[in-house]
Amino acid sequence: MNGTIIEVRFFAVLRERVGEEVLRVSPPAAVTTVAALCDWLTTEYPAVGIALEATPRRMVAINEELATPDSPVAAGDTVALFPPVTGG
Amino acid sequence: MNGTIIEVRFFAVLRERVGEEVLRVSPPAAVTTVAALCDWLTTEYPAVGIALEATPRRMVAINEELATPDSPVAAGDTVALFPPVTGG
Amino acid sequence: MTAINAETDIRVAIIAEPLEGVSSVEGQDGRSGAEVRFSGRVRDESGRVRALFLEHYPGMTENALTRIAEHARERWPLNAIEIIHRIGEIQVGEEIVRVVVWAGHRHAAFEACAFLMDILKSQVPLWKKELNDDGWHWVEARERDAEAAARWMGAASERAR
Amino acid sequence: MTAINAETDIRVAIIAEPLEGVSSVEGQDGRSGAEVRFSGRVRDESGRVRALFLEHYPGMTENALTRIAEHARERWPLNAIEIIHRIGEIQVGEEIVRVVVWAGHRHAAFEACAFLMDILKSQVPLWKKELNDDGWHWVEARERDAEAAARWMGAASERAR
Repeated sequence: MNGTIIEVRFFAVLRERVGEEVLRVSPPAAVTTVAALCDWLTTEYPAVGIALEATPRRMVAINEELATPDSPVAAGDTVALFPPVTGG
Repeated sequence: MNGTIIEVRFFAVLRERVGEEVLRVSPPAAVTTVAALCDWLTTEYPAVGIALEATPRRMVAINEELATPDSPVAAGDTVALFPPVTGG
Repeated sequence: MTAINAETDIRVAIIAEPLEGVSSVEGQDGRSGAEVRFSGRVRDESGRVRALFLEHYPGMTENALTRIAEHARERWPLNAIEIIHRIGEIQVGEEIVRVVVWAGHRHAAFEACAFLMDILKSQVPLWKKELNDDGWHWVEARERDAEAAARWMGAASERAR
Repeated sequence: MTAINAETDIRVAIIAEPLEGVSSVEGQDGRSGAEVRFSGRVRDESGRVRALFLEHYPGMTENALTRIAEHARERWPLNAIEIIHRIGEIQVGEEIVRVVVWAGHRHAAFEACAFLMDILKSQVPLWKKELNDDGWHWVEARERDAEAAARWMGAASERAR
Protein backbone atom coordinates (compact mmCIF):
# COMPACT_ATOMS: atom_id res chain seq x y z
CA MET A 1 0.00 0.00 0.00
CA ASN A 2 2.81 2.32 -0.92
CA GLY A 3 1.67 5.87 -1.44
CA THR A 4 -1.49 5.33 0.55
CA ILE A 5 -2.34 7.25 3.68
CA ILE A 6 -3.08 5.85 7.12
CA GLU A 7 -4.15 8.17 9.92
CA VAL A 8 -2.56 7.24 13.24
CA ARG A 9 -4.09 8.75 16.38
CA PHE A 10 -2.69 8.69 19.91
CA PHE A 11 -4.55 9.14 23.19
CA ALA A 12 -3.84 9.82 26.84
CA VAL A 13 -0.28 9.16 28.05
CA LEU A 14 0.69 7.85 24.61
CA ARG A 15 -0.41 11.12 22.99
CA GLU A 16 1.63 13.03 25.55
CA ARG A 17 4.68 10.84 24.99
CA VAL A 18 4.47 11.07 21.18
CA GLY A 19 3.86 14.80 21.34
CA GLU A 20 1.30 14.58 18.53
CA GLU A 21 -2.39 13.75 18.34
CA VAL A 22 -2.39 12.56 14.75
CA LEU A 23 0.13 11.41 12.19
CA ARG A 24 -0.74 10.87 8.54
CA VAL A 25 1.67 8.24 7.27
CA SER A 26 2.42 6.29 4.07
CA PRO A 27 3.97 2.97 5.05
CA PRO A 28 5.34 0.55 2.43
CA ALA A 29 3.21 -2.25 1.03
CA ALA A 30 4.71 -4.81 3.42
CA VAL A 31 2.97 -3.08 6.34
CA THR A 32 -0.35 -4.92 6.45
CA THR A 33 -1.07 -5.33 10.18
CA VAL A 34 -1.21 -3.19 13.31
CA ALA A 35 1.95 -4.86 14.63
CA ALA A 36 3.83 -4.18 11.40
CA LEU A 37 2.61 -0.59 11.40
CA CYS A 38 3.93 -0.09 14.96
CA ASP A 39 7.30 -1.57 13.99
CA TRP A 40 7.50 0.69 10.95
CA LEU A 41 6.47 3.78 12.97
CA THR A 42 9.22 2.94 15.46
CA THR A 43 11.87 3.07 12.76
CA GLU A 44 10.51 6.10 10.92
CA TYR A 45 9.41 8.26 13.87
CA PRO A 46 11.87 8.07 16.80
CA ALA A 47 9.42 9.90 19.12
CA VAL A 48 6.78 7.26 18.41
CA GLY A 49 9.29 4.47 19.00
CA ILE A 50 10.25 5.91 22.37
CA ALA A 51 6.59 6.45 23.31
CA LEU A 52 5.57 2.91 22.31
CA GLU A 53 8.49 1.42 24.22
CA ALA A 54 7.48 3.45 27.29
CA THR A 55 3.88 2.19 26.96
CA PRO A 56 4.14 -1.57 26.51
CA ARG A 57 0.53 -2.24 27.55
CA ARG A 58 -1.52 -0.84 24.71
CA MET A 59 -4.88 -1.12 23.02
CA VAL A 60 -5.66 -0.40 19.39
CA ALA A 61 -8.72 0.60 17.43
CA ILE A 62 -9.14 0.56 13.67
CA ASN A 63 -11.81 2.93 12.35
CA GLU A 64 -13.16 3.28 15.90
CA GLU A 65 -13.52 -0.47 16.53
CA LEU A 66 -11.27 -2.29 19.00
CA ALA A 67 -8.71 -4.42 17.18
CA THR A 68 -5.62 -6.52 17.91
CA PRO A 69 -1.95 -6.45 16.78
CA ASP A 70 -2.84 -9.05 14.11
CA SER A 71 -5.66 -6.97 12.66
CA PRO A 72 -5.16 -5.90 9.03
CA VAL A 73 -4.69 -2.22 8.21
CA ALA A 74 -5.43 -0.78 4.79
CA ALA A 75 -5.32 2.50 2.95
CA GLY A 76 -7.70 5.07 4.40
CA ASP A 77 -7.87 3.41 7.83
CA THR A 78 -7.67 5.37 11.03
CA VAL A 79 -5.56 3.47 13.53
CA ALA A 80 -5.74 4.65 17.14
CA LEU A 81 -3.14 3.60 19.70
CA PHE A 82 -3.74 4.11 23.39
CA PRO A 83 -3.01 2.76 26.87
CA PRO A 84 -5.54 0.43 28.54
CA VAL A 85 -8.75 2.36 29.13
CA THR A 86 -9.65 3.64 32.60
CA GLY A 87 -13.13 5.15 32.33
CA GLY A 88 -16.08 4.60 34.60
CA MET B 1 -48.80 -20.90 81.41
CA ASN B 2 -52.42 -21.13 82.42
CA GLY B 3 -53.96 -17.76 83.17
CA THR B 4 -51.27 -15.99 81.21
CA ILE B 5 -51.97 -13.82 78.19
CA ILE B 6 -50.57 -14.20 74.69
CA GLU B 7 -51.37 -11.62 72.05
CA VAL B 8 -52.01 -13.19 68.65
CA ARG B 9 -51.94 -10.89 65.63
CA PHE B 10 -53.02 -11.68 62.08
CA PHE B 11 -51.99 -9.94 58.86
CA ALA B 12 -53.06 -9.69 55.25
CA VAL B 13 -55.31 -12.48 53.93
CA LEU B 14 -55.10 -14.27 57.27
CA ARG B 15 -56.41 -11.19 59.09
CA GLU B 16 -59.27 -10.95 56.60
CA ARG B 17 -60.08 -14.65 56.97
CA VAL B 18 -60.00 -14.55 60.79
CA GLY B 19 -61.99 -11.34 60.84
CA GLU B 20 -59.88 -9.98 63.70
CA GLU B 21 -56.57 -8.16 63.89
CA VAL B 22 -55.69 -9.22 67.42
CA LEU B 23 -56.77 -11.91 69.88
CA ARG B 24 -55.69 -11.92 73.51
CA VAL B 25 -55.74 -15.55 74.60
CA SER B 26 -54.93 -17.65 77.66
CA PRO B 27 -53.92 -21.10 76.49
CA PRO B 28 -53.29 -23.96 78.94
CA ALA B 29 -49.80 -24.74 80.24
CA ALA B 30 -49.30 -27.52 77.67
CA VAL B 31 -49.21 -24.93 74.89
CA THR B 32 -45.49 -24.10 74.74
CA THR B 33 -44.78 -23.76 71.00
CA VAL B 34 -46.16 -21.90 68.01
CA ALA B 35 -47.45 -25.16 66.54
CA ALA B 36 -49.25 -26.07 69.77
CA LEU B 37 -50.69 -22.56 69.96
CA CYS B 38 -52.09 -22.88 66.42
CA ASP B 39 -53.63 -26.28 67.26
CA TRP B 40 -55.20 -24.88 70.42
CA LEU B 41 -56.50 -21.76 68.57
CA THR B 42 -58.07 -24.08 65.98
CA THR B 43 -60.10 -25.88 68.64
CA GLU B 44 -61.02 -22.81 70.67
CA TYR B 45 -61.68 -20.31 67.87
CA PRO B 46 -63.46 -21.93 64.87
CA ALA B 47 -62.90 -18.82 62.70
CA VAL B 48 -59.16 -19.10 63.33
CA GLY B 49 -59.21 -22.80 62.54
CA ILE B 50 -60.95 -22.17 59.22
CA ALA B 51 -58.59 -19.31 58.40
CA LEU B 52 -55.47 -21.34 59.21
CA GLU B 53 -56.69 -24.27 57.16
CA ALA B 54 -57.35 -21.93 54.24
CA THR B 55 -53.82 -20.52 54.56
CA PRO B 56 -51.50 -23.53 54.81
CA ARG B 57 -48.38 -21.58 53.78
CA ARG B 58 -47.72 -19.33 56.74
CA MET B 59 -44.97 -17.41 58.46
CA VAL B 60 -44.77 -16.55 62.14
CA ALA B 61 -43.09 -13.86 64.22
CA ILE B 62 -42.67 -13.82 67.98
CA ASN B 63 -42.20 -10.37 69.47
CA GLU B 64 -41.51 -9.02 65.96
CA GLU B 65 -38.77 -11.54 65.14
CA LEU B 66 -39.30 -14.27 62.53
CA ALA B 67 -39.80 -17.66 64.19
CA THR B 68 -40.73 -21.25 63.30
CA PRO B 69 -43.50 -23.65 64.35
CA ASP B 70 -41.07 -25.15 66.90
CA SER B 71 -40.29 -21.81 68.53
CA PRO B 72 -41.29 -21.55 72.20
CA VAL B 73 -44.06 -19.16 73.19
CA ALA B 74 -44.40 -17.76 76.70
CA ALA B 75 -46.60 -15.46 78.72
CA GLY B 76 -46.54 -11.91 77.46
CA ASP B 77 -45.39 -12.83 73.96
CA THR B 78 -46.89 -11.33 70.85
CA VAL B 79 -47.28 -14.03 68.21
CA ALA B 80 -47.99 -12.83 64.68
CA LEU B 81 -49.31 -15.20 62.01
CA PHE B 82 -49.28 -14.20 58.35
CA PRO B 83 -49.01 -15.53 54.81
CA PRO B 84 -45.61 -15.50 53.07
CA VAL B 85 -44.50 -11.91 52.65
CA THR B 86 -44.75 -10.18 49.25
CA GLY B 87 -43.13 -6.78 49.70
CA GLY B 88 -40.60 -5.07 47.47
CA MET C 1 -19.12 -12.97 60.83
CA THR C 2 -16.87 -10.00 61.28
CA ALA C 3 -18.18 -6.47 61.14
CA ILE C 4 -16.17 -5.14 58.21
CA ASN C 5 -17.42 -1.62 58.64
CA ALA C 6 -19.31 -0.88 61.83
CA GLU C 7 -19.62 2.75 60.75
CA THR C 8 -21.90 2.02 57.81
CA ASP C 9 -24.78 4.47 58.08
CA ILE C 10 -28.18 2.84 57.93
CA ARG C 11 -31.41 4.67 57.16
CA VAL C 12 -34.73 2.86 56.89
CA ALA C 13 -38.19 4.31 56.49
CA ILE C 14 -41.77 3.25 55.85
CA ILE C 15 -43.65 5.98 54.02
CA ALA C 16 -47.29 6.32 52.96
CA GLU C 17 -46.61 9.10 50.45
CA PRO C 18 -45.14 8.82 46.93
CA LEU C 19 -41.40 8.08 47.15
CA GLU C 20 -40.90 10.22 44.06
CA GLY C 21 -41.00 13.21 46.42
CA VAL C 22 -38.43 11.70 48.79
CA SER C 23 -34.84 12.58 47.94
CA SER C 24 -32.08 10.16 48.81
CA VAL C 25 -28.91 11.18 50.55
CA GLU C 26 -26.22 12.17 48.07
CA GLY C 27 -23.08 10.09 48.50
CA GLN C 28 -20.72 12.99 47.90
CA ASP C 29 -18.44 12.37 50.85
CA GLY C 30 -15.38 11.42 48.80
CA ARG C 31 -15.41 7.86 50.19
CA SER C 32 -18.09 6.33 48.01
CA GLY C 33 -16.91 5.66 44.48
CA ALA C 34 -20.01 3.57 43.87
CA GLU C 35 -23.69 4.23 44.43
CA VAL C 36 -26.17 1.54 43.39
CA ARG C 37 -29.84 2.39 43.57
CA PHE C 38 -32.71 0.01 43.04
CA SER C 39 -36.26 1.24 42.52
CA GLY C 40 -39.07 -1.29 42.44
CA ARG C 41 -42.10 0.08 40.61
CA VAL C 42 -45.68 -1.03 40.05
CA ARG C 43 -46.02 -2.94 36.77
CA ASP C 44 -49.35 -2.91 34.98
CA GLU C 45 -48.84 -6.52 33.79
CA SER C 46 -50.13 -5.68 30.32
CA GLY C 47 -53.06 -3.75 31.69
CA ARG C 48 -54.18 -6.41 34.16
CA VAL C 49 -53.05 -4.42 37.24
CA ARG C 50 -54.43 -0.95 37.97
CA ALA C 51 -52.82 -0.30 41.38
CA LEU C 52 -51.26 -2.02 44.39
CA PHE C 53 -52.01 -1.77 48.09
CA LEU C 54 -49.21 -2.53 50.54
CA GLU C 55 -49.95 -3.66 54.09
CA HIS C 56 -47.21 -4.04 56.70
CA TYR C 57 -46.56 -4.92 60.34
CA PRO C 58 -45.82 -1.55 61.97
CA GLY C 59 -42.72 -1.71 64.12
CA MET C 60 -41.57 -5.12 62.95
CA THR C 61 -41.15 -3.87 59.37
CA GLU C 62 -38.71 -1.13 60.38
CA ASN C 63 -36.81 -3.53 62.66
CA ALA C 64 -36.61 -6.16 59.92
CA LEU C 65 -35.31 -3.61 57.39
CA THR C 66 -32.67 -2.45 59.86
CA ARG C 67 -31.71 -6.06 60.51
CA ILE C 68 -31.17 -6.92 56.85
CA ALA C 69 -29.15 -3.72 56.38
CA GLU C 70 -26.99 -4.81 59.34
CA HIS C 71 -26.47 -8.18 57.68
CA ALA C 72 -25.43 -6.47 54.45
CA ARG C 73 -22.82 -4.31 56.17
CA GLU C 74 -21.36 -7.38 57.86
CA ARG C 75 -20.90 -9.07 54.48
CA TRP C 76 -19.61 -6.19 52.34
CA PRO C 77 -17.51 -3.07 52.95
CA LEU C 78 -20.23 -0.41 52.63
CA ASN C 79 -20.40 3.25 53.59
CA ALA C 80 -24.16 3.72 53.76
CA ILE C 81 -27.45 1.94 53.16
CA GLU C 82 -30.87 3.47 52.64
CA ILE C 83 -34.07 1.42 52.40
CA ILE C 84 -37.40 3.19 51.92
CA HIS C 85 -40.58 1.17 51.47
CA ARG C 86 -43.90 2.67 50.58
CA ILE C 87 -47.20 1.42 52.04
CA GLY C 88 -50.85 2.04 51.21
CA GLU C 89 -52.19 2.44 47.69
CA ILE C 90 -49.59 2.81 44.95
CA GLN C 91 -50.32 3.61 41.31
CA VAL C 92 -48.82 1.98 38.19
CA GLY C 93 -45.29 3.26 37.54
CA GLU C 94 -44.77 4.59 41.07
CA GLU C 95 -41.96 3.41 43.35
CA ILE C 96 -42.83 0.67 45.84
CA VAL C 97 -39.37 0.42 47.32
CA ARG C 98 -36.01 2.13 46.99
CA VAL C 99 -32.73 0.59 48.14
CA VAL C 100 -29.54 2.64 47.83
CA VAL C 101 -26.08 1.36 48.72
CA TRP C 102 -22.93 3.47 48.85
CA ALA C 103 -19.55 1.77 48.83
CA GLY C 104 -15.94 2.39 47.91
CA HIS C 105 -16.17 0.00 44.98
CA ARG C 106 -18.91 -1.14 42.66
CA HIS C 107 -18.99 -4.89 43.09
CA ALA C 108 -19.76 -4.65 46.81
CA ALA C 109 -22.47 -2.08 46.13
CA PHE C 110 -24.12 -4.16 43.38
CA GLU C 111 -24.05 -7.37 45.42
CA ALA C 112 -25.30 -5.75 48.61
CA CYS C 113 -28.16 -4.01 46.82
CA ALA C 114 -29.28 -7.24 45.10
CA PHE C 115 -28.93 -9.10 48.43
CA LEU C 116 -31.07 -6.54 50.26
CA MET C 117 -33.86 -6.83 47.69
CA ASP C 118 -33.79 -10.63 47.70
CA ILE C 119 -33.92 -10.81 51.50
CA LEU C 120 -36.50 -8.02 51.77
CA LYS C 121 -38.82 -9.94 49.48
CA SER C 122 -38.72 -13.06 51.62
CA GLN C 123 -38.31 -11.81 55.21
CA VAL C 124 -39.83 -8.37 55.72
CA PRO C 125 -43.51 -8.31 56.81
CA LEU C 126 -45.12 -6.55 53.87
CA TRP C 127 -48.01 -7.86 51.78
CA LYS C 128 -49.32 -6.77 48.38
CA LYS C 129 -52.84 -6.63 47.09
CA GLU C 130 -53.43 -5.79 43.45
CA LEU C 131 -56.40 -4.03 41.92
CA ASN C 132 -57.68 -5.77 38.81
CA ASP C 133 -60.81 -5.02 36.82
CA ASP C 134 -62.77 -7.24 39.19
CA GLY C 135 -61.44 -5.82 42.45
CA TRP C 136 -58.62 -6.32 44.95
CA HIS C 137 -56.70 -9.61 45.17
CA TRP C 138 -53.87 -10.64 47.48
CA VAL C 139 -50.66 -11.37 45.60
CA GLU C 140 -49.28 -14.87 46.18
CA ALA C 141 -45.64 -15.22 47.21
CA ARG C 142 -43.48 -16.51 44.39
CA GLU C 143 -41.29 -19.55 44.82
CA ARG C 144 -38.48 -17.88 42.90
CA ASP C 145 -38.29 -15.08 45.47
CA ALA C 146 -37.77 -17.62 48.25
CA GLU C 147 -35.12 -19.34 46.12
CA ALA C 148 -33.33 -16.06 45.46
CA ALA C 149 -33.12 -15.41 49.20
CA ALA C 150 -32.02 -18.96 49.93
CA ARG C 151 -29.06 -18.63 47.58
CA TRP C 152 -27.59 -15.87 49.75
CA MET C 153 -28.09 -17.95 52.86
CA GLY C 154 -26.18 -20.87 51.38
CA ALA C 155 -23.31 -18.63 50.43
CA ALA C 156 -23.21 -16.87 53.81
CA SER C 157 -20.42 -18.72 55.58
CA GLU C 158 -18.22 -18.66 52.51
CA ARG C 159 -18.69 -14.97 51.73
CA ALA C 160 -18.50 -13.69 55.27
CA ARG C 161 -14.90 -14.78 55.67
CA MET D 1 -27.25 -14.84 20.37
CA THR D 2 -30.90 -14.05 20.00
CA ALA D 3 -32.25 -10.56 20.34
CA ILE D 4 -34.55 -11.03 23.32
CA ASN D 5 -35.93 -7.53 23.15
CA ALA D 6 -35.08 -5.56 20.05
CA GLU D 7 -37.22 -2.71 21.31
CA THR D 8 -35.00 -1.89 24.25
CA ASP D 9 -34.47 1.87 24.17
CA ILE D 10 -30.82 2.90 24.31
CA ARG D 11 -29.61 6.36 25.22
CA VAL D 12 -25.92 7.18 25.48
CA ALA D 13 -24.28 10.55 26.03
CA ILE D 14 -20.87 12.08 26.69
CA ILE D 15 -21.24 15.27 28.70
CA ALA D 16 -18.71 17.87 29.84
CA GLU D 17 -21.01 19.36 32.51
CA PRO D 18 -21.87 17.97 35.98
CA LEU D 19 -24.18 14.95 35.63
CA GLU D 20 -25.91 16.06 38.80
CA GLY D 21 -27.87 18.50 36.62
CA VAL D 22 -28.85 15.80 34.12
CA SER D 23 -32.08 14.02 34.93
CA SER D 24 -32.58 10.44 33.88
CA VAL D 25 -35.66 9.21 32.11
CA GLU D 26 -38.27 8.01 34.58
CA GLY D 27 -39.26 4.44 33.96
CA GLN D 28 -42.93 4.98 34.71
CA ASP D 29 -44.32 3.21 31.71
CA GLY D 30 -45.91 0.33 33.63
CA ARG D 31 -43.58 -2.23 32.03
CA SER D 32 -40.50 -1.72 34.19
CA GLY D 33 -40.87 -3.20 37.66
CA ALA D 34 -37.15 -2.75 38.23
CA GLU D 35 -34.85 0.21 37.76
CA VAL D 36 -31.19 -0.22 38.71
CA ARG D 37 -29.02 2.85 38.64
CA PHE D 38 -25.27 2.96 39.11
CA SER D 39 -23.42 6.20 39.77
CA GLY D 40 -19.64 6.16 39.77
CA ARG D 41 -18.23 9.08 41.75
CA VAL D 42 -14.80 10.60 42.32
CA ARG D 43 -13.20 9.21 45.50
CA ASP D 44 -10.69 11.35 47.36
CA GLU D 45 -8.65 8.23 48.32
CA SER D 46 -8.20 9.51 51.89
CA GLY D 47 -7.31 12.97 50.67
CA ARG D 48 -4.74 11.86 48.08
CA VAL D 49 -6.97 12.79 45.11
CA ARG D 50 -8.25 16.32 44.58
CA ALA D 51 -9.95 15.93 41.18
CA LEU D 52 -10.05 13.77 38.06
CA PHE D 53 -9.72 14.66 34.39
CA LEU D 54 -11.38 12.38 31.82
CA GLU D 55 -10.13 12.23 28.24
CA HIS D 56 -11.99 10.28 25.55
CA TYR D 57 -11.95 9.38 21.84
CA PRO D 58 -14.79 11.49 20.40
CA GLY D 59 -17.06 9.45 18.18
CA MET D 60 -15.64 6.07 19.12
CA THR D 61 -16.71 6.53 22.76
CA GLU D 62 -20.36 7.03 21.85
CA ASN D 63 -20.24 4.12 19.41
CA ALA D 64 -18.60 1.85 21.99
CA LEU D 65 -21.21 2.76 24.63
CA THR D 66 -24.01 2.02 22.17
CA ARG D 67 -22.35 -1.28 21.29
CA ILE D 68 -22.13 -2.48 24.90
CA ALA D 69 -25.75 -1.45 25.50
CA GLU D 70 -26.71 -3.52 22.45
CA HIS D 71 -24.82 -6.48 23.90
CA ALA D 72 -26.67 -6.08 27.20
CA ARG D 73 -30.09 -6.09 25.56
CA GLU D 74 -29.17 -9.25 23.66
CA ARG D 75 -28.35 -11.01 26.93
CA TRP D 76 -31.17 -9.83 29.18
CA PRO D 77 -34.83 -8.86 28.71
CA LEU D 78 -34.54 -5.10 29.24
CA ASN D 79 -36.86 -2.20 28.48
CA ALA D 80 -34.36 0.66 28.43
CA ILE D 81 -30.69 1.47 29.00
CA GLU D 82 -29.13 4.85 29.66
CA ILE D 83 -25.38 5.42 29.86
CA ILE D 84 -24.04 8.91 30.50
CA HIS D 85 -20.31 9.50 30.93
CA ARG D 86 -18.79 12.77 31.96
CA ILE D 87 -15.52 14.09 30.50
CA GLY D 88 -13.19 16.94 31.45
CA GLU D 89 -12.36 17.93 35.02
CA ILE D 90 -14.51 16.32 37.72
CA GLN D 91 -14.42 17.19 41.41
CA VAL D 92 -14.40 14.82 44.40
CA GLY D 93 -17.88 13.38 45.04
CA GLU D 94 -19.22 14.23 41.59
CA GLU D 95 -20.59 11.63 39.18
CA ILE D 96 -18.19 10.29 36.55
CA VAL D 97 -20.63 7.89 35.00
CA ARG D 98 -24.29 6.93 35.35
CA VAL D 99 -25.75 3.68 34.04
CA VAL D 100 -29.48 3.08 34.41
CA VAL D 101 -31.25 -0.11 33.38
CA TRP D 102 -35.02 -0.61 33.28
CA ALA D 103 -36.42 -4.13 33.14
CA GLY D 104 -39.51 -6.09 34.02
CA HIS D 105 -37.70 -7.89 36.83
CA ARG D 106 -34.84 -7.04 39.13
CA HIS D 107 -32.30 -9.77 38.49
CA ALA D 108 -31.98 -8.89 34.80
CA ALA D 109 -31.63 -5.21 35.70
CA PHE D 110 -28.95 -5.84 38.35
CA GLU D 111 -26.93 -8.17 36.14
CA ALA D 112 -27.13 -5.96 33.07
CA CYS D 113 -26.10 -2.85 35.02
CA ALA D 114 -23.08 -4.62 36.57
CA PHE D 115 -22.19 -6.06 33.15
CA LEU D 116 -22.32 -2.63 31.51
CA MET D 117 -19.97 -1.14 34.11
CA ASP D 118 -17.51 -4.03 33.88
CA ILE D 119 -17.38 -3.86 30.09
CA LEU D 120 -17.31 -0.06 30.02
CA LYS D 121 -14.23 -0.08 32.26
CA SER D 122 -12.30 -2.37 29.95
CA GLN D 123 -13.51 -1.53 26.43
CA VAL D 124 -14.65 2.09 26.12
CA PRO D 125 -11.96 4.63 25.13
CA LEU D 126 -11.85 6.86 28.20
CA TRP D 127 -8.78 7.68 30.27
CA LYS D 128 -8.44 9.16 33.76
CA LYS D 129 -5.86 11.53 35.13
CA GLU D 130 -5.91 12.36 38.82
CA LEU D 131 -4.82 15.55 40.49
CA ASN D 132 -2.65 14.93 43.55
CA ASP D 133 -0.75 17.46 45.65
CA ASP D 134 2.13 17.22 43.19
CA GLY D 135 0.13 17.58 39.99
CA TRP D 136 -1.70 15.48 37.40
CA HIS D 137 -0.98 11.76 36.96
CA TRP D 138 -2.45 9.24 34.55
CA VAL D 139 -4.35 6.46 36.32
CA GLU D 140 -3.08 2.96 35.53
CA ALA D 141 -5.61 0.37 34.39
CA ARG D 142 -6.30 -2.20 37.10
CA GLU D 143 -5.95 -5.89 36.43
CA ARG D 144 -9.12 -6.61 38.38
CA ASP D 145 -11.17 -4.50 35.96
CA ALA D 146 -9.91 -6.58 33.04
CA GLU D 147 -10.72 -9.75 35.00
CA ALA D 148 -14.22 -8.51 35.81
CA ALA D 149 -14.89 -7.95 32.11
CA ALA D 150 -13.36 -11.30 31.15
CA ARG D 151 -15.74 -13.16 33.47
CA TRP D 152 -18.74 -11.93 31.43
CA MET D 153 -17.04 -12.97 28.19
CA GLY D 154 -16.48 -16.50 29.49
CA ALA D 155 -20.10 -16.79 30.52
CA ALA D 156 -21.41 -15.38 27.25
CA SER D 157 -22.26 -18.52 25.31
CA GLU D 158 -23.87 -20.12 28.33
CA ARG D 159 -25.97 -17.12 29.31
CA ALA D 160 -27.00 -16.12 25.83
CA ARG D 161 -28.95 -19.32 25.26
